[in-house]
This record gives sequence, C-alpha cells and structure tokens, in this order.
Amino acid sequence: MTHILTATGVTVRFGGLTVIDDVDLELRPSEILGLIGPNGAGKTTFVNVLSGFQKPQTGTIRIGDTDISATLPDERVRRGLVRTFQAVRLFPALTVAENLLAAGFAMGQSRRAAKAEIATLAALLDLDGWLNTEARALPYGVERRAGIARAMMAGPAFIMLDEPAAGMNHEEAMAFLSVMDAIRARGCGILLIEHNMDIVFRLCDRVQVLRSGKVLAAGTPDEIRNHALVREAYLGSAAA
Amino acid sequence: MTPHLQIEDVSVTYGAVRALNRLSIHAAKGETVALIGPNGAGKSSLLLAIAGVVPLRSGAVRLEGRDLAGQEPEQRVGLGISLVPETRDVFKKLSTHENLLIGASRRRLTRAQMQADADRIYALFPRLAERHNHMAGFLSGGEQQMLAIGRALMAEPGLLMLDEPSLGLAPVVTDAVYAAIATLRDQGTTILLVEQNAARAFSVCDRAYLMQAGQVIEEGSAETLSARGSVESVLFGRSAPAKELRP
Amino acid sequence: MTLLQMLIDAASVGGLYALTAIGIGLIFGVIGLVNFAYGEYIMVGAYVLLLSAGLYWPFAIGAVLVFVVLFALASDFLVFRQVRRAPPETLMIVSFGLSFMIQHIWVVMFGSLTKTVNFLPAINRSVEIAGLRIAGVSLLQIAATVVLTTVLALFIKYTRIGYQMRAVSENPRMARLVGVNSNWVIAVAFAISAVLAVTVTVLFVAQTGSMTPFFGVSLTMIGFVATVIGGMGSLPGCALGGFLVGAVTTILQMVLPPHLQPFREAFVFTSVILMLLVRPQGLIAVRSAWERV
Amino acid sequence: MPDQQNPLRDMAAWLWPWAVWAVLLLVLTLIFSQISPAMARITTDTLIRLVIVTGLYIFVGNSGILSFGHGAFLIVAAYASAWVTIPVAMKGVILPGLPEMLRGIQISPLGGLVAGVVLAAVLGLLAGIPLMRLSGIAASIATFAFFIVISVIYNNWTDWTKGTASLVGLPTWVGPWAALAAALTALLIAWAFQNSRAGLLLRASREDLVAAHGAGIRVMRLRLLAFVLSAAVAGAGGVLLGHNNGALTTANNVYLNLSFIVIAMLVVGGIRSMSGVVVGTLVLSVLAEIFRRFETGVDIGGVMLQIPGGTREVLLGLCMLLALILRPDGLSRGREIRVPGILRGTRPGAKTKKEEALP
Amino acid sequence: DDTPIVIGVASGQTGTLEPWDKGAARGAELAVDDINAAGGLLGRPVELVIRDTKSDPSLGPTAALEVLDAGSEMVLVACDYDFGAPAALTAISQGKIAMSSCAADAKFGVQGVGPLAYTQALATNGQGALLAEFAAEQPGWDKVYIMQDTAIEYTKSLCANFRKRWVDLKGEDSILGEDTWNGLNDNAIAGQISRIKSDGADANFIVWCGFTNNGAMMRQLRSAGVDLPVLASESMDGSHWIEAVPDLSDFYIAVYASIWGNDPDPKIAAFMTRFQEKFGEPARMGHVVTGYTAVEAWARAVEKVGSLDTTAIQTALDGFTGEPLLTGPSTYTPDLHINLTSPMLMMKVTNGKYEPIGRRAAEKVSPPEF
Ligand SMILES: Nc1ncnc2c1ncn2[C@@H]1O[C@H](COP(=O)(O)OP(=O)(O)OP(=O)(O)O)[C@@H](O)[C@H]1O
Ligand SMILES: Nc1ncnc2c1ncn2[C@@H]1O[C@H](COP(=O)(O)OP(=O)(O)OP(=O)(O)O)[C@@H](O)[C@H]1O
Ligand SMILES: CC(C)C[C@H](N)C(=O)O
Ligand SMILES: [Mg+2]
Ligand SMILES: [Mg+2]
Repeated sequence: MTHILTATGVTVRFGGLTVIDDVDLELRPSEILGLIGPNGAGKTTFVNVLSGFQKPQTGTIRIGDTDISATLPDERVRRGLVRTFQAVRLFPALTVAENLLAAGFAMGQSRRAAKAEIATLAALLDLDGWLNTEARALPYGVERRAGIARAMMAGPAFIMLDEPAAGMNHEEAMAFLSVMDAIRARGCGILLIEHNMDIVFRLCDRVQVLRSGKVLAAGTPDEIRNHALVREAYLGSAAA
Repeated sequence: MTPHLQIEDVSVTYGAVRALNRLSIHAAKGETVALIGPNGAGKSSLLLAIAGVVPLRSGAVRLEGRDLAGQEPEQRVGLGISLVPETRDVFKKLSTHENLLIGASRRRLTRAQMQADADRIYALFPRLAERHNHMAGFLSGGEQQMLAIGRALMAEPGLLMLDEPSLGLAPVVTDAVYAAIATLRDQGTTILLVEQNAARAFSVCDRAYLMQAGQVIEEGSAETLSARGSVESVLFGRSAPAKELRP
Repeated sequence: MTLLQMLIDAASVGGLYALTAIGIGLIFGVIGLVNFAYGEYIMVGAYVLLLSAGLYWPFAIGAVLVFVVLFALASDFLVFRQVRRAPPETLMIVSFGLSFMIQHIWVVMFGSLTKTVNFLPAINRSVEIAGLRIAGVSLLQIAATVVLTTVLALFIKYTRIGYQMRAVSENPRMARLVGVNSNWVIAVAFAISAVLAVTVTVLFVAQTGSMTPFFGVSLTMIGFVATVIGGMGSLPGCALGGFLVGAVTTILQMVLPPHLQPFREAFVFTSVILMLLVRPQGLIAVRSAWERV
Repeated sequence: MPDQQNPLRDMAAWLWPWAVWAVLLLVLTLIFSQISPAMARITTDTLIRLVIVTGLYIFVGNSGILSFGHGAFLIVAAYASAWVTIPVAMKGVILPGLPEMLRGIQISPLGGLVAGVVLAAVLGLLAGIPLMRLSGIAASIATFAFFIVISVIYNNWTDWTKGTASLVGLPTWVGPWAALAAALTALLIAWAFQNSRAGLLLRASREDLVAAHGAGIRVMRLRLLAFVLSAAVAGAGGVLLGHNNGALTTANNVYLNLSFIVIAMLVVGGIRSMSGVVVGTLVLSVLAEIFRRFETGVDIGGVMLQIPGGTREVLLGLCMLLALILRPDGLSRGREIRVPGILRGTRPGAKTKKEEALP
Repeated sequence: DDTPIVIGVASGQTGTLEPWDKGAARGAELAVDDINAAGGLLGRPVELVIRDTKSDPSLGPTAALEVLDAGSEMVLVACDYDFGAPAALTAISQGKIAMSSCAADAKFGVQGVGPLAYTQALATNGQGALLAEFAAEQPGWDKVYIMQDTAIEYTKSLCANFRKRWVDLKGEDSILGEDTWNGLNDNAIAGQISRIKSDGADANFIVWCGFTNNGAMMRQLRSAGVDLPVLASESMDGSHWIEAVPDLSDFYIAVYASIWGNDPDPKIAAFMTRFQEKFGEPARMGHVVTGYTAVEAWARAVEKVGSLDTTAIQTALDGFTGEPLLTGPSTYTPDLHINLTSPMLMMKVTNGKYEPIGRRAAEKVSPPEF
C-alpha cells in the first residue's frame, strides 16, 4: 500500500501564544499540496513540527501507520521525510557539491551513487556552474536552489519546501515548475509553502490555507482563488 | 546638476571572484531606480558597496557629489543612506520594538518622537504591532522582512536601498510595501530598488538598469525596457558564477 | 557549626566568584567575546593598588579605576579591535595570548613572587550577628554583586546603548548598517567591565592582601564556568552561577570525609558537568539563547 | 581521456598533502637531531607536541567544538603505560599500592603505548557519550570540567599515581625517531579521517547544526567517533611524553598549561586544516626555542645578545597575537597543500567531466 | 690543567619555584666564589652554568641536557621532588650526580630518582618531628588543630609526619580537628575558619602546612579573630607575604636560615651579609643556604676522593656522617640521600618581627617508608 503522511490535531503554543491550533494535514505520494496563508500564520512552524524541529503541545505525525511523533529530525529524514529551510541554511564553508555529497552520505549512499545523483540534480536545478563554489559565496537565488537539491539528495518520499521560489524572478519561477514536476514524477509528495500565487495555483493539486494557526480554507486551487475570505485576508492584488 | 547618487566605474571583488566590473549608475534626487538582473548579476553586491560594507576595488561612490571613500558604514547611515539587506539581518535577540528603535540610532530623537515614528511603522505593518514585544528571532520569515523594512524606514533616509523587499511577503503585504514605496517616492526619497519581479518594480520606478555579470547592459525607463523585451532575455539566461580574475 | 553559618560561609566564598562572573558575563554574554584577559584587568589593578598603597584609600581606588579602565580600553583598541571579524576560537585564543603576555610583562616588572599589601584591613574584620560570623569583605562582595547585577541588567535592558550593545554582539555588520558606532559601544562595554574588575580587585586585595601576576587566571576560569552554568547573556544568571560554584565548593569542603576532601574539585566539576547536561543553556536561560528554525 | 580511471594516481593525489609534510618533517628531524643531545631532545619534544596537536585537531577541526579536555587523555594514557612498563622491581618500591596483577607485570614499550591508547579511547567513549550532547561554549566548558575531574582524581589517587608526587621509572625509549614515526602516523590518521565520509559529515555539522539534522546527519555519533579517535591519538602523545621525560606528575597544572599551549598552536596554525596543525606547532615551537636561546644569551658575530629573563613569554605572546591579528583564520588559512596538476588529472568532481555530463 | 670544572644549575629561575630555585642558584654562586677564592677544586677553577626550567617539570630534561652539553660535572636541580625529578633523571642517566637544593621529600634520592641523586633538605620526616617536639615543649600547647594544603606532596607529608610524632607525644585525643584547602585554587577559606572556630574552639595552637598564598590565608585567619599560635615550616619562609597580615604575631616557623640579619649562627649570619653585598638585596628565603651546601657537599666529596669519578664521589657522599656543612652536620647512607635529623632554626614572629628561638634537631624521627 502507499504510505501517506498524516498530521492530526497539531497544536503549538509559545507561552500564551497559540501559533498552531488543532491543525490536520494529509500528504500523499506524487501529490503537491500548497500550504499558504498570511505572514505569521504558522506555516513554517507547522513544517517544523512535521520535520521534528518543534515539539507540538498536542498532535501526532504518522507515515503510513507508523507514529513518528517521538523521533528526532535526523531520524525522520532517514524515514524519507525531508524539508528545506526558509532561511536556506547551507553549510557555508563547504562547496555546493560537498553540501550535496554530505546529504547523500548521511543517507548511506556510496560515493559513486551520490556523485551520480549530484549530477542529475545539478542539471535539474541549474546548478552545474556552481558546484565548486563555497555555499557562503552564492547569490541568493542559487542558494535556494542548492537548498532544494540538498534536500532531494536524500531521495525523499515527502519533501516540504519552505518558500522555494523566493528570490526567483518570474522567468525562473516558471522554469521551476518543471523542477516540481520532475520531483513529483519520482513519486515524491510535496508540501509547498509559497507566497508566489502563480506557482501555487498552477502547480498544486490541493491548497490548504492557514490563518492565525487555524485552517481557514482547503480545496482545489480554483476554490481557493475564489474564496472570499482568502482573497481579502491574503491574496490582495494577486487574486486578480 | 549633480545627481543624488553617482556610481562611477565601480569594481568589487571577493577573492578571485569579480562581482562588479567597472559599473556606473546614477540616481537623481527623488528618483526611484530599479536594478534588475539574474542571480549573481551583482545587484546585492552593489548595494552593499554603496552602504560601505564591501570595499571597492576601483571607482567611486558619490553622494551629492561627495566621494564616500573612507566613510564607515555607520557614517554613511548618518549621511542618510539606509539599506534593507536581502538577508534581512534583524537583530534576533532584540525585541521587535527595539529593532525599530535601533533603526533610528543616527537620529537624535526624544523617546516620544521615537515612539511616534515607530507607531507609523506599526500602522504600515499591523502584524508587527501585534508582535512588538516578541524577540525578533522568533518572528516568521515574512514578519522579519517587514521588520527589516521598518527598521530602515526609521532612519528616515534620503537614499533608501531595498534588496528584494517583497521576499517572503504575503501578496497583500507586498501590496502594502509597494504602496509605501510609492508614498516615499512622492515625498522625495531617492530609492534604489532591487527586485526579481520586474513587472512589480516597473510599476513604481522612474528608471531601471538591467544588470548582468557585474555590468549594466541596458538602461532606460520602465516603458522602453519592457517594450524592447530585453528584460526577458536577460532574466531567462542561465545563471553562472562570476568570472574568476585568474584562470 | 550551624547550617546557617555554613550557608553564610558558602555565600562569602561565592561572593568573589559571582562578582568576577558578572564582569566576564558582560563581555561574554553581551559583546560575545570570551575574554581571558579579564583576569588580568583584576590583576593589574591589584599592582596599582600595591604602588598606591601609601595614599588615602579613596585616592588609591581612584588611581586603580583610572588605570584599569584605560588598560581595558587599550586592550580593546590595540588588540580586540584588530580581530573583530575573526572566528570565535581565534578571538578566544587572542584573549588568551593577551592574558599570557600581560602576565609575563608583569613577571618581568614585578617578579613572580607573591607581593603583599595591607589594604583596608578594617573591612576585612568579621562581624558577628546573632552568633553568626561573616567577614566584612564578604558582606561587601555580596552587596556589590546584587547592586551591580541589578544596575547593569537594567542598563542593558533599557538604555539605548544597552540595546546597541546587544545588537553589536549579535551582528556587528548589520549594527553598523543601521548606524551604530560599534567601536564606541564596545569601548563602553569594556570600560564597564573594567569598573567591575576594579571592584573585584579592591575586594580581593582587601580580603587576601596578596597578589601574583597569575592570580587572575583561576578567577577567570571559575568566572567562565560560572557564566556558562548560570546562563549566558543573563547577568543575574552569571551571579547565580558564581555563588553556586563557591557554595558547592564550600559545602563539599565541609561535608566530605577527610579522605575525600582532596577530591573536592572533582566533585565540584562533576556537578558542573551534570548541571550543563541538564540545562545546557544555563540555569537562568535567556529566551534568546534558543534559536528558532 | 578524462574518464580514464587511475587508482594509483588517485591514491598518490590523495596522499600528496600528507606526504609533503612527512618529507619536510623527516628532513627537519634528520638535521636537528644530529646537532646535539639537547637539540635532539627539543626535536623530540616538538614532534610529541605535534602528535598531541594532531589528536586535538581530529576532534576540534572537524566538529568545531573547542575542547579544553584533551589533557585528560594525556594523563590517563601516560599513567596507563607507566603501570605496565615500569620495571617490576621499581614498581614494588614506587607503587606498592598498585594491585598485584599490575605490579607483577612489565610489558614492552609498544605494549605500554597500546595500553595507554586503548584506555584513552575508552575514556573518550565514556566521557563522550554525555559530553557530545552539548554544543558550543557549553561543550567547551564541560570538557574543561571533565579535564579537572580527571586531573584531580589522578592528583590524589595515591595508590595508583603517587598523588601529587612525581612517578618515576618509566623506560625512556622515546627519541626523535620514535616521535617522528608517531607524528607521521597521527597526521595520516587525521588526514584519512578528515577526508572520510564521517569527516565530511562532521564538518557539515560544524557549519550548521540545525541544517545537519535536517539533512539526516547523526551528529552525536559522528562527534563521538571523532572524540574517541582524537582521544586515542592524544593519548599516544601522552604516552610518548611520559617515556620521554621518564617521569610523570599531575601536580601544578602541568597538563592544563600544556592543553592551552596545544590549543594555541592549533588556532595559530589554522583550526581547519591539517597543514595548520603542522605549521602552528612548528612555528610556535621554533619561536619558543629561539626566544629561550636569546634569554640565555646568543653570540652573534662576537656580540653577546641577551634579552632579560622572562621576556621569552612576552615575545611569544606577542608573536601569537600578531599572527592571529594578521591571519585570523590561522597561518594556513584553513588550506591544504595543493596537489600538483599531474596528479590531479580529472578526478570525479572536477569541472570538465561535469560539463560533459550535461544534457 | 686549569680548564674550569662546570657545575650546572637546571631549575626554576622563573615561575612558581623562583623564590626557592633562584635563591639556591645564588647560594651556589657564593659557594663557587668561595671555592675559587680558595684555589679552586682539584686545582681547577669552578664555573656555574645556569639554565632555566621555567618551573615546568617537562622542561627539566632539556635544561639538564643543556648544562650537561656545557660540560657539567654535577647538576643542581629544583627545590622540590616533583619539579626536580625529571632534570635529575636526565643528569643521572648521563652518569652525573644530581643534587636538589631543598627537595624535602625523602623519595628524592635512591628510591625515587636513583642512586646518584641527593638532596640538601631536611626530610619532611625530620621537619614534622621537629615541629611536634617543639610544640610539645611549649607550655600550654596541648591541643592542636591541623591545617593542610593539598596542592603538593610536601605539605601533605609534613602534616602527616607532624601528626605521627605528636600522637606519640600527646596522644590521639589531643588533635581536635583537621582540615584542608587547596592553595592553588582557593582564595577564600571562610568555611575552614568557621570550623576552626567551632571544632577547634579549645585548641591551643594550629599547625599550618602551607605552600603558596600564605599571606592570603593568614590574613583571613587573623582578621576572623583566630589569634591562636600558628606553627609552620620552611615552605612558609620568606619576607614576601607577611605584609598581608597586619602585625603578624604568635607565628612560629622552622627555617633553614634567618634572612632577617639575626641568625644566631655566625657563619650563616656572615653568609647572609655576603649575599646581600653580592646581589644587592637580602635573600628572600632561608633556602639560599641549601644551594650553597649543595655545591659545598659535592666539592667536599670531590676533594676527598681527589677525582671527578662519579662512582668515587658517590661513595664519598654516602660516607658523610655529621659532615659539617654550612647548614649543619649532614649525614647520608648508601640508601638514604637526604638528612633526617639535621637542625633547623625555630623563629617566632611578633608584630611582624622575626626573632630566632634557636636551632634544634628532632630527637626521634620515624624513617621514611617507600
Ligand atoms: N519559537 C518561537 N517562539 C515564539 N514565537 C514563535 C516561535 N516560532 C514561531 N513563533 C511565532 O509563531 C508565528 C508563526 O510563525 P511561522 O514562522 O510559522 O509563520 P509562517 O506562516 O511561516 O509565516 P511566513 O509566511 O512569514 O514565513 C509567528 O508570529 C511567530 O512570531
Ligand atoms: N561573500 C562572497 N564571497 C565570494 N563571492 C561572492 C560573495 N558574495 C557574492 N559573491 C559572488 O558575487 C557575485 C554577485 O553576487 P550577488 O549576491 O551580488 O548577486 P545578486 O545579483 O544579488 O544575485 P541574487 O539575485 O541571486 O541575489 C556572484 O557570482 C556571487 O557568487
Ligand atoms: C614547597 C617546596 C617548593 C619546597 C619544599 N621543600 C619541597 O620539597 O617541596
Ligand atoms: Mg515561514
Ligand atoms: Mg542579491
């Protein structure tokens, strides 16, 4: 059977502030699920919960039937659940190639297999010329793509991308659509956080909208685009 | 008439990498100038060079005709130059409010004046008001971006440099930011705007430069540039690292 | 001996450590510099006190204050300013090298033998309150710690230069980009830490009457341990850490059976490790010590 | 042909940076050990310090955590070797408190070395399990505390260590050549580790711990591995130290001072490369020796040059500061010796091949 | 043949041991002057070569090798077993005699270094017994409180030996309490003082086995109002720390020689005057005489056998019985290369003034156990 990533009843509080309030989410293989919402809605925090960087007050995370709520982040990666960071966070003193190699090694890949995978991903994400550049010297847009490549090195079953297209211009963003398709074609489920609505509406199978930690709406891109509350609270001119 | 900002023949290198190559641009007082170019074109490097945190290898940065060589970054802030860096760099261990206050470091303000200025920022970004006592490091990505912009505005700069201000912002907030940029422009602030979303930038700018590989390749008003279609061709090219000085 | 007396003794041994720890904690937690040379500020002050021992005591302290503040500022200007952007381990070794150098300059000037001076013997006398004995110096140490911690914590929290200090320590480049004169702000922090060092000097010399060019080292070491277990970036944490180390030492000294007494330090430092394992961010962890992802 | 595989050449390229230092050290040892017995001893001292710095580097350089605790491994290994190598007759007099089993045996120097290294590694493992959970300055302070604990125990564990007193009777088999062999081995271990998978992963975690977790790297395990390896190598240095002096003592913070000197050498050389280890150790050792000579007086062209007593340390400190101010990333700037073009060929990862692989 | 005979000094001319070792080296210099003034040794002039170990035990062998390179026939090493042993081991491995000026641990000798190692100190066995016997004679000193620094072997061994002899004389019950501190770490001893005040309330005197930082400890003790007599030994000698204690009184100490210009032994008094003349300052510790004696003893043995043959010199040294040296009669045996019963000068301090009480030697000394 195909495994599904499920989160149920997730609540996160910081002191008196409830940042995520009883949110459920389901992500299937080969599916692109958009997670959108105003700034500070709790999207990144939710990804932190899924990836194990944030312990929720309540809630369970499952892959298939296995409860992974108690596992550490690196363990979840080895179970096929990877993420990128909103602030990218490459290993600054390592070259792009070494960044990717490290991710491959962490999954126990052989040097040979890792190198082959690096070549594939570099071509996919337009990183070829940058492989021998130290990560700290990368321009912002390239840094983001390298971050995605590093996450993909793990050969994940589910990938959570936190604003992957930030810092890309319109043309690049369109090229990026094909990258997403390629990833999806590998059978990988994608959780996509993005403020670029062009991308979200073109790419996603489903969209879930968070506001103030609660699910405001969920449905197909078209339903969301026309959802009155979403238009007002979030989309503004992008709704056009 | 001397332009407000004049960049003459500026080169910037990082070790063996040349990020800017004898580049010249200018901006008149009150003008809004956009810088457009693919990843690695050197846009951020240019803003950092103007702010004084990366050294020039050659050329000069002039503000109202005066060469800024030897002026420390903090002194340039005193001259009215303010930067919103693309890495945001909010002070994580300071509260939101303190981050705003520190933006006004170079202005001799009373507490009341400072509070009034901060309130204007809160009006622009209501989200920050809700989080004014939060440690900035705990803010969400977009909230940090708002804070970085707000902090720069607190300096009441004569020359505002924005490096991808819409990065990570929700569409409604991006609208608000661009509305604010338009207001500042109308008030006479000179603005240097780096933006990936060319159409968005063109909606507010008077003039734009197209940059590639550390050089200006085209210059003109928004209309002429988009009419010529050169924007697409530049932006769609594959990005590659800047040329090394040595083989 | 009563339990209360034991606690008082514990506090009086901890007093000096606490005072040292807040000085170290200010530079360490606020400016982000591990300054091994802090102990040398204390040390050089003691020698100024030695040389000015003939003066009426407020003048002697004044002389120390002027000298040590200038000394600390000079160390910042000549050394630390040159390596502002260096990686942290380099900064640490720079401060270590500086500390080493100052010690040996003092050895060349004064010899490595203990020097003694009978400074303010009056405040060293014990006072007895309700059968409990406490040295006057210890009372002053405890009072100084409490007052200085409070004043400084408020200063850092609420003044303009206070948040500028925190900004500079976190991101010096960005601080300059918003117009903070980081050199000035750091100089102020050094000057304040020098004032704290002088407090330690005065009370230390009054308590022990002795000095060597090396006495700053063990104080600094304990100061660092105290700062880290107390909680970096929190001055009350530093003070608490200092009191704790002193207290644990004293209490162990009193409760350990004689054949285990020589192992006292082993017990003290085992408990340091345990505390760190339980609370890696320190006892009074400031919220900013955590990083969100 | 770019795709041609040449394992021998790859191997040579891999070894090159190490080999260059090995030859240099060999030549230096050859020259200096011949000058005089005192000079030979100074050479030995320097090489032993190189072993210790290398040991420290294996952990610090790759994990990015500054350890003040490695002195503990020197102590533990040196005493372990002493227990098994001091002649039985002497042990009866010097260490009557030692258990019968140890008192009755005397094994070869090599056996002593193995005993020391193994005990250091075991201690590294036991201490590492809790300590490696910490990061940053808390980890550094914890290693420092660990050092104090071990040193205080050895300082007062009279039956086994003679407490604060010197323990004598260690066979003095260590000379320049033994030390050189040890140093080269240690450097090779360090080199192999930093280029291994584990080495890369650990360096990644040094750069960004959160991202490392996010990439699935098991940081604690890797740190522990490096810690144990580094303890073992440092322990070997401790054993050599003991058998070079013929006496051991833990009194008066000798190991604490040594620890700081060793850390200083590492940082001055450059904490992020093996070359830094060698450069830092050699430069500081040579400077220390030169200044020491000046202190006792040097005859230059008939003029007696002498600096006042105690200035040696001042000058040494000054040189250290200058080095760090001029080169904050260490004298080596974190770089390794470049592999010459003929050896590099086109190894996997080199540019040309990648470009051909493009669609 | 008038090539000079070289005597090497490899000890801590700077660092922790400076007050002891630099003094000893200067004492040795005076001895060399004396020998040369009297026509040299075996008709040859004598010369001193000094190398600093920086008070770092691991630099000992290097310093020793250097003085041996310079042709040393004998090597004078540090005033302490732990600091001196490494240099001494190097010297004897090259077949030369190693002398410590004042390592008082009996291990410095055949058992702990080797048959060619000697020390001029009075063993802690003797020092402890001497203190106990002195105390037992003082009227009203019946109950003792013992304070011991745990930082080095010397202080531990001193206190242990005092204890042994004292229990012999006055019984176990006369010890009211014992406590320790660590001189290298502790700055404040409030807890220990409180305990003296409670447990030691009935004590008549305190035995204080201290190493460094004595001024700080005594200052705290006295200002806490503990005015009991304090009894100490040579490691606490010296003019450098007493100013820390206002009007130090009721302090008793056993020293090798008085540095205050009032040594009752005219030979020593004269020596101290010469010292002051030669070096322009008074000696800082009585230990200077042991540096002198080290050279004196070795030269005496050389003269006796008329050669520089190490084995012969060793035999001659081992034959010393009550050999009159500057510090008093000195005795060695083939397996004990340290004095057990030589005399020391007891001094009493009142208002910061050191007054000699008189030289005495212990009557009953328990031999060292190894
Ligand atoms: N560790 C924390 N401590 C306190 N508050 C936090 C913490 N982490 C997140 N928050 C708060 O929770 C809210 C949600 O943050 P989150 O980063 O999840 O938002 P987001 O939806 O990703 O927003 P954006 O689109 O701007 O990235 C924010 O207001 C933030 O201030
Ligand atoms: N710290 C650095 N060290 C070395 N090279 C650098 C550094 N910063 C930037 N570069 C190089 O300088 C060139 C220009 O980079 P810059 O960041 O200015 O580009 P950009 O136009 O802002 O790109 P983006 O649109 O992605 O932000 C790039 O080739 C980049 O690799
Ligand atoms: C205190 C020491 C430096 C001197 C003492 N005589 C000893 O043997 O150790
Ligand atoms: Mg987010
Ligand atoms: Mg940029």
